Amino acid sequence: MKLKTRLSIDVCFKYIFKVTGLLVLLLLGAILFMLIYNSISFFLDVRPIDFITGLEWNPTGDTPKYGILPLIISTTLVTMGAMAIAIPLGIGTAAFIAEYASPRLKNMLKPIIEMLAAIPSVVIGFLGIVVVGPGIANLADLQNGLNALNGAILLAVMALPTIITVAEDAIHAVPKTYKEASYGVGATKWQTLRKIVIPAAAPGIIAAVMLGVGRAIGETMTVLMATGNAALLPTGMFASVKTMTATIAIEMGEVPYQTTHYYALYAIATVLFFMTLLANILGEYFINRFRKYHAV
Amino acid sequence: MRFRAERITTIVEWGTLLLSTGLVCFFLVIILWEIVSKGAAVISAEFVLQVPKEGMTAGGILTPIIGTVLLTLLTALFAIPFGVCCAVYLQEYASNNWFTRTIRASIRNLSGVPSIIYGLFGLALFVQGLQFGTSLLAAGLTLGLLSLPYIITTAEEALMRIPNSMREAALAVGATKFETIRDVVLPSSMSGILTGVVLTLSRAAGETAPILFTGAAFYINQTRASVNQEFMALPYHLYMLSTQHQSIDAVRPIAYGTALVLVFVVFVLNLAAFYIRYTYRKNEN
Amino acid sequence: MKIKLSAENLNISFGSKDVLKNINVSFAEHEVTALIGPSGCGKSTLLRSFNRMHDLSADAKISGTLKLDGLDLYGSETRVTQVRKRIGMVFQKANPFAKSIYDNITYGLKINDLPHGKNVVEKALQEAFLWDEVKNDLNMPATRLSGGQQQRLCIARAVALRPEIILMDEPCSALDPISTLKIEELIVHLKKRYTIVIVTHNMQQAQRVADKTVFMYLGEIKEEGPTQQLFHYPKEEMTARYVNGQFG
Amino acid sequence: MKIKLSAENLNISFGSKDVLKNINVSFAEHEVTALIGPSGCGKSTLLRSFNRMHDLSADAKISGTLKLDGLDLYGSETRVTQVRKRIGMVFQKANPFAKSIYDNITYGLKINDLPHGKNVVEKALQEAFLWDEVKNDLNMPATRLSGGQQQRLCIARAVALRPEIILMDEPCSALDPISTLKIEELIVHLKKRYTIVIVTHNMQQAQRVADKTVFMYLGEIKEEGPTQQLFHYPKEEMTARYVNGQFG
Amino acid sequence: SPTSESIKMKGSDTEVNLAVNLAEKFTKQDPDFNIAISGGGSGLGITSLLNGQADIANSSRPLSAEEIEQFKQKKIAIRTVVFAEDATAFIVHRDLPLEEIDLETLGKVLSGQLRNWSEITSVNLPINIYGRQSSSGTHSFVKKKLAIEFSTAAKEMTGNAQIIEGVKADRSGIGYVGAGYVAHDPHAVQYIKILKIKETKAGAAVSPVDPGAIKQRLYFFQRPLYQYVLSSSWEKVAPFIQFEKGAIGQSVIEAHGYYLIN
Ligand SMILES: Nc1ncnc2c1ncn2[C@@H]1O[C@H](COP(=O)(O)OP(=O)(O)OP(=O)(O)O)[C@@H](O)[C@H]1O
Ligand SMILES: Nc1ncnc2c1ncn2[C@@H]1O[C@H](COP(=O)(O)OP(=O)(O)OP(=O)(O)O)[C@@H](O)[C@H]1O
Ligand SMILES: [Mg+2]
Ligand SMILES: [Mg+2]
Repeated sequence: MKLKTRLSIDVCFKYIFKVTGLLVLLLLGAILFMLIYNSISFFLDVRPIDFITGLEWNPTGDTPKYGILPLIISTTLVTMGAMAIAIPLGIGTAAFIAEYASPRLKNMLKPIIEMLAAIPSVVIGFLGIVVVGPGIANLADLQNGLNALNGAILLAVMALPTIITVAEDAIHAVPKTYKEASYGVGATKWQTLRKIVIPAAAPGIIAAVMLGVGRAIGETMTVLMATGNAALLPTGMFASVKTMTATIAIEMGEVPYQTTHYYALYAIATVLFFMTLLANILGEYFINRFRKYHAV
Repeated sequence: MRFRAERITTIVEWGTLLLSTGLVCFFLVIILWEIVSKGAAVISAEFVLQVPKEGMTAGGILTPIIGTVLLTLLTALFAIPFGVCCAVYLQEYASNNWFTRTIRASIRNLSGVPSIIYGLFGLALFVQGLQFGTSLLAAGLTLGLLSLPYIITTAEEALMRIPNSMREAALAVGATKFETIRDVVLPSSMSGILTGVVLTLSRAAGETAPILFTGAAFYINQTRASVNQEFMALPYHLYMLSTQHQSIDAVRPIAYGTALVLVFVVFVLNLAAFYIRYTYRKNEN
Repeated sequence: MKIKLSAENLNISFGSKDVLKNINVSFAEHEVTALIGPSGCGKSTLLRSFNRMHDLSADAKISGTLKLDGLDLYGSETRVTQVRKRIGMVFQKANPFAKSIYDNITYGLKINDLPHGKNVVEKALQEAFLWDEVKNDLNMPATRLSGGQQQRLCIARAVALRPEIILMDEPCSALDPISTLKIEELIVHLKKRYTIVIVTHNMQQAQRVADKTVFMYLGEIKEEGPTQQLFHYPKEEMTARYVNGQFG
Repeated sequence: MKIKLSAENLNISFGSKDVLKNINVSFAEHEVTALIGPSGCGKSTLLRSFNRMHDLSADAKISGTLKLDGLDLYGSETRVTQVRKRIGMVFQKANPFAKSIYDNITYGLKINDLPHGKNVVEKALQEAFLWDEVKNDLNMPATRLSGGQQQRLCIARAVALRPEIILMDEPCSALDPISTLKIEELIVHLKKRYTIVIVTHNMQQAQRVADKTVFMYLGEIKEEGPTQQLFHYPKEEMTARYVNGQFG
Repeated sequence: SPTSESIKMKGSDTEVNLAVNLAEKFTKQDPDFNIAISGGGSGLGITSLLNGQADIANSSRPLSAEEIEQFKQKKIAIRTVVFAEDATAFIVHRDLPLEEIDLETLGKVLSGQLRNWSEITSVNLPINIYGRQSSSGTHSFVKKKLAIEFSTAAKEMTGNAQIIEGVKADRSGIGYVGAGYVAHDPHAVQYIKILKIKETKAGAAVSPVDPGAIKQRLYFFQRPLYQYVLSSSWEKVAPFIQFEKGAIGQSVIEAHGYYLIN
């Protein structure tokens, strides 16, 4: 091919990549715009302070109440419950796979984790209704197992594969030379794991946990199906809770468009968005703090 | 003395890790056992090849299967070219300044944005804004948007793994930037990109929240589909059968069957990803 | 003697880090020039600036004039792909493409519309003393070769293009003495047709292959001159200490 | 002279690949022994077997007896961590931890319950001729050091533990001549207290530092003996060709 | 042919299962008939009409004044079809010693003023309310009829079916569902009980599953089920509406536990 043609193709593709790239970014940027725009419409009707601190969510009452606090607390409760289960299990499993499992075991475990990750959330939610819910009700002698604990267990199952794979990758990516160096000065496998491997993999592990948190906060179907959806301030893990995502999923179906209630759901989405953003930014911050040790 | 104590701690440490791994496996076993044992009872050729009948208490799930397949195809058609091009742009062309760093961080964050928010966006943009109505097209594009950040990040990671020395090798023999990308960078990162794409699609196929308001229907009486019509989808079908249907006990077996088929579909996609990664890795070494 | 390649008042910095400071150097046609100096002094950086490899680093700032036969390498009219075709490069770390051995050689030829038949490939591999070892495995992925073989493949790849200049960044660092010797022979052989610049840590190697030697220290050129003179009658004390304070 | 470390009938294979074949070798106390041989002959493999680094490779098979002062290194009662504490290792590629320079030194000390104050760190760094260059940056991540500095840090890290034996796998391969000379001085200095085994590609280095030299070829020991004798009056033709067929 | 054009029907969850059965039966008569049916609630159906996302809206409530105004503003003409009568049933667990309840007590229970069954029955159990989400048509119907605000402790289930599931398993539960959901579900009847409603403490107790009473409009929580149709879509929808009114359609409606229009 002539040099001229080659150079024009080069320039041409440069613009193709650039334009598609920018278009995608524009679309994704529009999400934020849409959230903010609709939220502003909402805050023209309801004061932000009443929204954030209000203790009651009842948009269809005679005097509509748009207090989001119970929803935020519910989401937090379920997420923290899920993380309490998923973080130790996840890191433990990741370390086991990366450092202890024989290659054969590893080849069996990795697909298992990936299979777990592949199971759609609606299936997990379904099992929450038919297995975990009744199980909790039986064990704790409750009338009904649709509560925060149910949601937390299911979300833990959903967050686990993310945490395990990302953390395992990070642990695995720690150069063998680090380990050799540590063994070389007489450290045991456990010491090496805790003091060298996990710190060296920390960015990845924190990223893993953050991805897990993000997934738990934003998960919709599972909590929608499994937590009972009572818009109350939750009283504990056995209380029915209505998370932010479930609220949107339930109510968006039936609200007339362009009403205060409709905008309120977008406002919830905005809060949700910023919660996940916060989790991600925190993760990013820690990643950068650790990453400078890896700069070559 | 110290020796024995050491050995015991070793066993305890090892046991802790083994226990957590065991629990994770146990979760999967429970899930699969429940779905397979109860779902297998209703699975048959008819179940897969017949439309729902008698108010969905009988018959099969052909309509939602068709819907899910079409939806996933549409998602792929939109998300793959745009996602890969965007990744190439960011990784190979955009200069590394605060602007691109912000963009990259935003994309990472977008992959953490809850899927229901994509549903809202799809409703606002595709259904209402662009007047696609609640339809296969609107839902496919919504899922496509949802998939984009994943595809971009996995593709970018795959591109990033290609050492600069590989690019230098091509440039040093006089290749243009595009040729370098086409001949060296993309082929070497293909396994990573493809794996990411297939995994993302399997995720999209199982999503429910983004299609809640953008086009999934409770029931369709025809199996022919078009992009501007509503559709049935496996995950939505399962959700409806397990929470909305009138005779919840009568449809429970169908719900299990649907769950089994859905899980089967995503497992097949995952196997495909696994296979791609495996063959490419083999070729690379 | 004709000057083939030169740098005038060259300064290079990465971000806030000045790596090369006011470098003036020239390389004569059909000669081998060795760049020596302690690790980190900027040898690779200098070498890479000639075939514009720093274009890849966003934070690299380059000032000064680099010329190839009077062509301004960084001129606005200059096509970088052509520059790189004329100036071949063998990198410090071997970097074969993840393709077959055969395709590794032909890639650059195809791109540049040059003949890329089997005989061309064979010739290039023979020049790099690799032919005998790989002639039966031409379709094997190049990444399966040993480190030393990969490095020779990279030399073959550069040579195949018949560049005017070959820049070599420690081409023997991964090789055993016997292969090293072969590469050195090759260099001496190639200089009849090409202009060669070689970075090396090995004083003996510099003395064996180079007509001229340039000693760099902390981003500056401390001394340059005919190899024998620089090694045996260095003008600077620094040079003397570097070339003598050691081996044989 | 007392034998400190020895291997009897040592065979090592990775999967189906036999890498070391019936090795019998011993290293005397307070001596420096050099291992030489062409690339891939098994020098690193032999060295690593002494501090049981192959435990990490699942497919490594080891047979034979390795002894440290009569202690069977692979005995069922032998604790691998203790072996490694007593046998320090400096690897072929510098491998500092992704921690600060200071923590790199103290890590092993803490692990082994040894004093790890500032003075210990300073001493170790001084012994490795690194102190002056880093004394103001002790909290800097070690990964930011130059290659040569990293290698010296690894030596400091090994020395800090006061092992009985130090195994060094080409410790100077990334160093400039001046640093190399320093490390060589260090080795000669250290041998008063330690037993040292060093792998090197550099014949001059072997002659400068080693009391005894072992020549390996294709997984076997071809010849061993006092350094001067091996270099100047080799018994085997192979040895002669290897030590002579090259650099000045 | 006009029938092959796709029809979108959305709206009340109460009616969605009925609509599916009707559509299925009609497809047998006219294989070209093409319809997509979704639930989501009466509000969704009506707003979908407004937004042009539906041809038919199923609604378990009449249009509000506000909605009528919106249709006028947008100049959208619609036609109203009343195709069945529904009764909302209040259900409790089979073992709860309670057969009938008057409106005042019911209001106190649902608004959370009464918190324990011991206040009106012989068992000492906390009252658990299984309700619908706040934007459901049934939810607002019950709320309006009783003129109360629901207790904030009420669980919000996403559908009638979940309420039945909840009450089935919960000895202390009370919930409300379309009568059709329970009347013909033999499984449900094993575990739950439908309360008879008295308008006053002294009044007569009426069951929502008594067709005679419904016909005479004696049951307090009974309401017509509407279908609103875009006038512009009437032509393609008309055959289906005809079918609903025909013999097969009417029998399907009855079989579903709803009542025919007088
Ligand atoms: N892309 C870059 N960004 C920042 N600093 C760089 C970059 N490339 C090189 N440097 C710095 O420039 C200096 C010179 O590096 P260079 O690679 O040219 O050294 P060298 O003389 O080739 O050393 P060696 O013999 O170890 O290869 C070093 O301090 C290095 O850290
Ligand atoms: N973990 C391993 N698995 C398989 N083969 C290995 C492994 N480690 C080393 N080998 C092989 O064993 C042989 C000897 O390797 P070794 O690293 O000991 O060589 P060496 O003498 O140190 O060479 P060099 O001077 O290049 O470092 C080589 O052929 C190498 O490919
Ligand atoms: Mg260099
Ligand atoms: Mg080695």
